[in-house]
Amino acid sequence: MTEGGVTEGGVTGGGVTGILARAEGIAVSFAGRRVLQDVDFLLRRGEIVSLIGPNGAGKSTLVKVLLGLLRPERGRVERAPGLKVGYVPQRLSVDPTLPLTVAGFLSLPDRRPEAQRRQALAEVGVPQLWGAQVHELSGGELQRVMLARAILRGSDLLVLDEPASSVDVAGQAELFELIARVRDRRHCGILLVSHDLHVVMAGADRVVCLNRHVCCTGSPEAVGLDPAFAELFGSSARVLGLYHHHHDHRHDLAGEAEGQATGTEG
Amino acid sequence: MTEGGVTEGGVTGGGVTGILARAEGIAVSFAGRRVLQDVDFLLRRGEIVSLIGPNGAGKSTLVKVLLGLLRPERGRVERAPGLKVGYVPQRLSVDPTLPLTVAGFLSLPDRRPEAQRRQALAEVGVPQLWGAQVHELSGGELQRVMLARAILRGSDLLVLDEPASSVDVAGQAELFELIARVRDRRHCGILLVSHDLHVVMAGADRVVCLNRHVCCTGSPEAVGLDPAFAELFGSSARVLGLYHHHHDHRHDLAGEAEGQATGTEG
Amino acid sequence: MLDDFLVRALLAGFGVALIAGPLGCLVVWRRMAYLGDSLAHSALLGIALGLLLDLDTTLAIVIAGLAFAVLLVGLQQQRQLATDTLLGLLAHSGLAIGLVVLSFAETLRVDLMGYLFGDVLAVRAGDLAWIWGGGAVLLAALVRLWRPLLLATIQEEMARAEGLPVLALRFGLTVLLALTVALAMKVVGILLITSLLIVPAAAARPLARSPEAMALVAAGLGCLAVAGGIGGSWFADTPTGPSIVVAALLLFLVTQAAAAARHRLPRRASPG
Amino acid sequence: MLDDFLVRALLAGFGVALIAGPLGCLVVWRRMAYLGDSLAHSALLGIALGLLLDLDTTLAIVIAGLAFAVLLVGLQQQRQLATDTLLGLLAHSGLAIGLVVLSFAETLRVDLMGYLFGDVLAVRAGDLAWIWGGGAVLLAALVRLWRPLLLATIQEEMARAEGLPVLALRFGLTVLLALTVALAMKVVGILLITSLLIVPAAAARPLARSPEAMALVAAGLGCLAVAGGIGGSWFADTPTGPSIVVAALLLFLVTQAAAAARHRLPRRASPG
Amino acid sequence: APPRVVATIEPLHSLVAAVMAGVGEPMLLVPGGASPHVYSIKPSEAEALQHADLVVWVGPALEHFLEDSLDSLAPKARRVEALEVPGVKLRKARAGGSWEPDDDEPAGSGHESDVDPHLWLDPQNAERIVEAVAAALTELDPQDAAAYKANAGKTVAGLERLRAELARQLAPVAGRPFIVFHDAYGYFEQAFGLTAVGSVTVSPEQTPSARRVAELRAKIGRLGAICLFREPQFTPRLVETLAGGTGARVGVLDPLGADLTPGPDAYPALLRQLANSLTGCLGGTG
Ligand SMILES: Nc1ncnc2c1ncn2[C@@H]1O[C@H](COP(=O)(O)OP(=O)(O)OP(=O)(O)O)[C@@H](O)[C@H]1O
Ligand SMILES: Nc1ncnc2c1ncn2[C@@H]1O[C@H](COP(=O)(O)OP(=O)(O)OP(=O)(O)O)[C@@H](O)[C@H]1O
Ligand SMILES: [Mg+2]
Ligand SMILES: [Mg+2]
Ligand SMILES: [Zn+2]
Repeated sequence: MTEGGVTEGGVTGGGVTGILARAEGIAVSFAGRRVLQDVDFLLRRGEIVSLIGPNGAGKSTLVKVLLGLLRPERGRVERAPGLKVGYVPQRLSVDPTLPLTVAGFLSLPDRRPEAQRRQALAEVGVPQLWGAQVHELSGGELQRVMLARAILRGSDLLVLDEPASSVDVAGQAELFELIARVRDRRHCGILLVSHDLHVVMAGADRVVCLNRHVCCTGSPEAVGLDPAFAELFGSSARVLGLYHHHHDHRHDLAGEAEGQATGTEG
Repeated sequence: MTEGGVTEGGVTGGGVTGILARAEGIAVSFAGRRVLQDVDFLLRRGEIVSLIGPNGAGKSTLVKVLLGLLRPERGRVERAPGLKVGYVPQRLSVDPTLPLTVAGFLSLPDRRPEAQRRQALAEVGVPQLWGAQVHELSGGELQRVMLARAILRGSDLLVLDEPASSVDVAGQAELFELIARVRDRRHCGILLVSHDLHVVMAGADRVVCLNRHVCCTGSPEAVGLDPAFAELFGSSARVLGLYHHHHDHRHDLAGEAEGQATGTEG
Repeated sequence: MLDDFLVRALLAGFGVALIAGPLGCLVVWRRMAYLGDSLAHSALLGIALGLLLDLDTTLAIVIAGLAFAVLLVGLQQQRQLATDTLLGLLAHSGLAIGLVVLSFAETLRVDLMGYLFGDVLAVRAGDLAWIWGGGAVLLAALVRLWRPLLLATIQEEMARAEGLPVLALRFGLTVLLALTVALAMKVVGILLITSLLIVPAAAARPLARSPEAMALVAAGLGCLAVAGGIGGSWFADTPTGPSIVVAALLLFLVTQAAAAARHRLPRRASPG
Repeated sequence: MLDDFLVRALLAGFGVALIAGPLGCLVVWRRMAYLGDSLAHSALLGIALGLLLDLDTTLAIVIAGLAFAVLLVGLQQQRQLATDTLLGLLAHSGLAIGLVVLSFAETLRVDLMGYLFGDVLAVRAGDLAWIWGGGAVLLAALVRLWRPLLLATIQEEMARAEGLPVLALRFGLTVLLALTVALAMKVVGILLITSLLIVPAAAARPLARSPEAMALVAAGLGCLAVAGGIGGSWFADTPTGPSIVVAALLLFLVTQAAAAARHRLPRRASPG
Repeated sequence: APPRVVATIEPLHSLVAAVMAGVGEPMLLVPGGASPHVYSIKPSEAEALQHADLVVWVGPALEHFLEDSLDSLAPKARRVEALEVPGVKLRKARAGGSWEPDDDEPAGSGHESDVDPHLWLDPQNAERIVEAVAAALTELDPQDAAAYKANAGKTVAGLERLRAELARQLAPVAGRPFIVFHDAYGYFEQAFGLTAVGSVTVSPEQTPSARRVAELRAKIGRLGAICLFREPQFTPRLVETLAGGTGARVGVLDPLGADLTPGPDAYPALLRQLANSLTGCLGGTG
């Protein structure tokens, strides 16, 4: 049994098409139950990758492995040397014992000019929260602020685990536009995890479909037509398969949801 | 300034069309900022009410006022006497210091027969989680389990704050079908909070559109055509306005999302 | 050869361990590890005031414990300070006020430290009746409150919305703890009772997959620590109370090591 | 008329309060209120071992503090026990092991209580240099670690993913605290230093809207408590250390009452 | 077999050992270095108590930890409680701080915890204790009655001589003021006419107020040269604060005799040690 290894610097980053993070042959078990099995994953500078899959598929687990938060049972993880990561975890809660304004939060752990911080807040649609206490934010407000901070950091790699799950419908469209803009401007890599097929697939360059192992991967169009994808998401996916991405940033989606989907295998 | 009052028993519940909870003239401020202003709200036995509104609109705050978790600055709240409430809060986190299986969690605070608990888990699509530790669940799994517990309690009033925000797309359709089934079977009242217009409006009998005050209220169709609704949700709402609810439980939704929505007023 | 006082010490220790196990689990889950110390210090204040006012010591301790419970539950109503901070604050303030009060009646000699170290070897037959009788009553009360307390521990807002009297539950738990500490501290000393609350519960955590299992395992490990500590103290001729605590610590280390070995793969990567 | 020793006590108290304010905020945010007591107890163990091995007391205290920091950070790696539980466990075990060790060396004279109650009136001029010099160094270190520590406090997973050396930060903070307690406990006593960590920070919470503000307010309130306590001890003829703690408690009550009055509407409804 | 006797602290143990010389040896419960204020017994000690025929202790005001233990561990043993021995002169504890000579008053009724428990430092009290111990031993062990009577007589005579000797030694410093760390020497002062003018604290757990420290310093200044006595168990820092810059000298007093070898000679050695410390410092040759 090979012990899982995490390396920094095994990947030649920096270049325009450089690989930011790579995972190979990842396996993770919890209490004897396999959650990830033989998963390969690659993220390049300048691309937006969507990680989708049903609840419990192992998406958050794979993200943690990629970020070095969890040591895999098997497999290798490599990250570009000096990689600067911005991360928004799936579950957030901020403790009321610590008084902290949104403005102050955006300056952690490094101080940022006020103008930049104000602009980041405006970009995520909540400029009025500048002086609000972080622990008093509503669910959607907190998610937007977390996103603003992640973008503000000027990361090479942005990892967003369900970044818009509490964001309202108008905000979601804006956010995904913003994410695409950030990628274009900073040429960073973005890993997006979501259960929400249409928003996640909307702006992605590549979709990775996970359910313990990688079921299918490729462009949104290709994945949408993959039979593995249809099997994973049931009938709701069939319609999504017809999805096309218009580059005028209008997202027309038709979603049909119907019962009886396969939750997790086994 | 009238002090906010919370009464139990001011409403004659019990009857088939009985009012379960009523709020009148609610006002709430945080640190001098008005978050709710002159809000009336009513929930009857047997109806599903959707509470929608942009982030920071005060939805969760109104829910807390209705449940007696927060005392309003002004206004009255009345709840039917002996009202049994099931509540799934928006933000959940379970502490790993307490070992607890899903099965055990479903028996809190009252013991439930195993068959009932297993059935509830199956209904929310996660029968395999029976023996899992609650603090180890994935985001979507936890939401499903919370929902199973709320339904299992046999409540008169189910209050679900963003119950499906982390649930996968196939699961969401199932869950909203399940909610409708529960209402039909138990004839309880259900209050559903969500940012996600199409799923929430799908099964609702009545929609309340909140943005500090109640912007509009009525059947999903009526609200969809209301100009206040369009203003609140921007262009994305215009398409949703065309929404129709088919009672064969297939949810055909066309959603168009585009930038530039009004986040919160002033 | 078991001397009489050893049997009494064992029985007293078992009685305390059995009630401290389940209560200690709640203490650990609710981040109230400081509670024993705070209660003890407020009890010292009670003793000091009791001496000044010529009250019975046990009565003074119980009154101080109840006052403490009211204060703690009241302070917990604000959300900006965590429970451990409030408990630390109460502990230090209680001790400081006690010392200031005593300075007004200097010639009263109050042996503060006598209560700290107590003496499990000096248990009398009558004490045993108190510990087991009182312990049974407290345990019965705890069993009644158990499930509601669990829910309130996991998700307090949800429990409140669903109609559980969360405030009353919190008060009830604090009173149960105060009475347990008051009951035990005169007999076995503060150090021993507060240790038996925390250490066996902590040792039980990796072995348990349900709250009830953790409570039972904690009670069992507590009894094991009592037996081991008294035995060790007999053979090595070390002070008995501290020896029990050291035995409990050893059990904790064993269960932690076992858990670490079991979960070695996969584990969290050590952060950069 | 200010006697010389009063000036020294004031200056020592100010020095301790200034470093304890910001550090205390981190203690309160990170649920480490028990830390002072645990460190103090491990220091007692260190003193006992130091006496047995003929080590310098200060050195023994510092070594014990570092060992404690390693142990705590190591135990925190598992997620199933909260920090306050671990600290309580270490505190009780430290004291118990210390007592067992001392029982093997009966003729050693250790004035455990002297360290507990200390005496701020007995501060020497040389102590002042230590407190202010050492305090300045510790404060400078804290300023450097401040922002990363804050982020790690708010969202540890996020901080780790973003490349902060969370483990090293936690270790660094614990070492800073250990050194502060070691520095202060010989001079002003354990009760006073641990109180000055918790109480002013708790009192500052309702007044602050940013971490830095809370740190500054806590330092200021700490100084106020020192001045008030020493003044009170002068006028009411009460023991000085405890009087300072009581003064800090009064400040806490004042800020809590002010906050409660300000936020009276709306407040959380009292649960059913 | 000789009766099994347990004595709690070293001075009492010494007196009992003197009475039992040639018959048996008493056991010492609290070793010299440990403070009787803070003690927790070990199984060996519990066993000794359980098998004891006679327990000699000062009383709950000093060995608080024993109050419960005696009832449970040695319920049938005879006890000699020094505070209750007939003929023993008791004093009230003095509030710490600055004393005037008329503060000394005999302890009468009132709260038992008001009594100053360090009564063994008066040799005449020690004589009464010796007699009470001898009487108790005689009842327990009539066969050795003669030995006990002879030993007690010899010890009392020795104590008388010791008192005279110390009175002579201490007479020259009788009027010289000094300050002690905690109020433990009232009996010794009374027996030999010494003039302690204050103590830093009543009991070691209670630290003094700022005002008291200032008053004591003022008093030191007013009275001129003076001696301050610290105790070996306790950190000397406060004593230094008091002495600093006043020209006062610092000596050491030990009310328990921690350094002494337990045995019949420990008690006289303890008193001589105290007297030497006092004359050494007060006489200006220390
Ligand atoms: N620490 C843990 N211990 C045991 N099981 C775990 C742990 N963390 C996750 N799991 C289990 O591993 C599986 C994968 O979890 P993960 O969080 O990766 O799912 P996910 O794909 O992110 O799901 P979701 O869409 O619900 O967020 C789940 O079944 C979960 O219960
Ligand atoms: N305890 C509090 N103190 C101060 N402000 C608060 C507090 N709780 C909520 N707020 C503010 O009140 C407003 C309404 O919050 P609420 O949580 O009700 O919004 P919401 O409609 O549920 O939004 P979301 O869709 O993001 O969950 C927000 O702007 C929030 O920042
Ligand atoms: Mg996830
Ligand atoms: Mg909300
Ligand atoms: Zn004494």
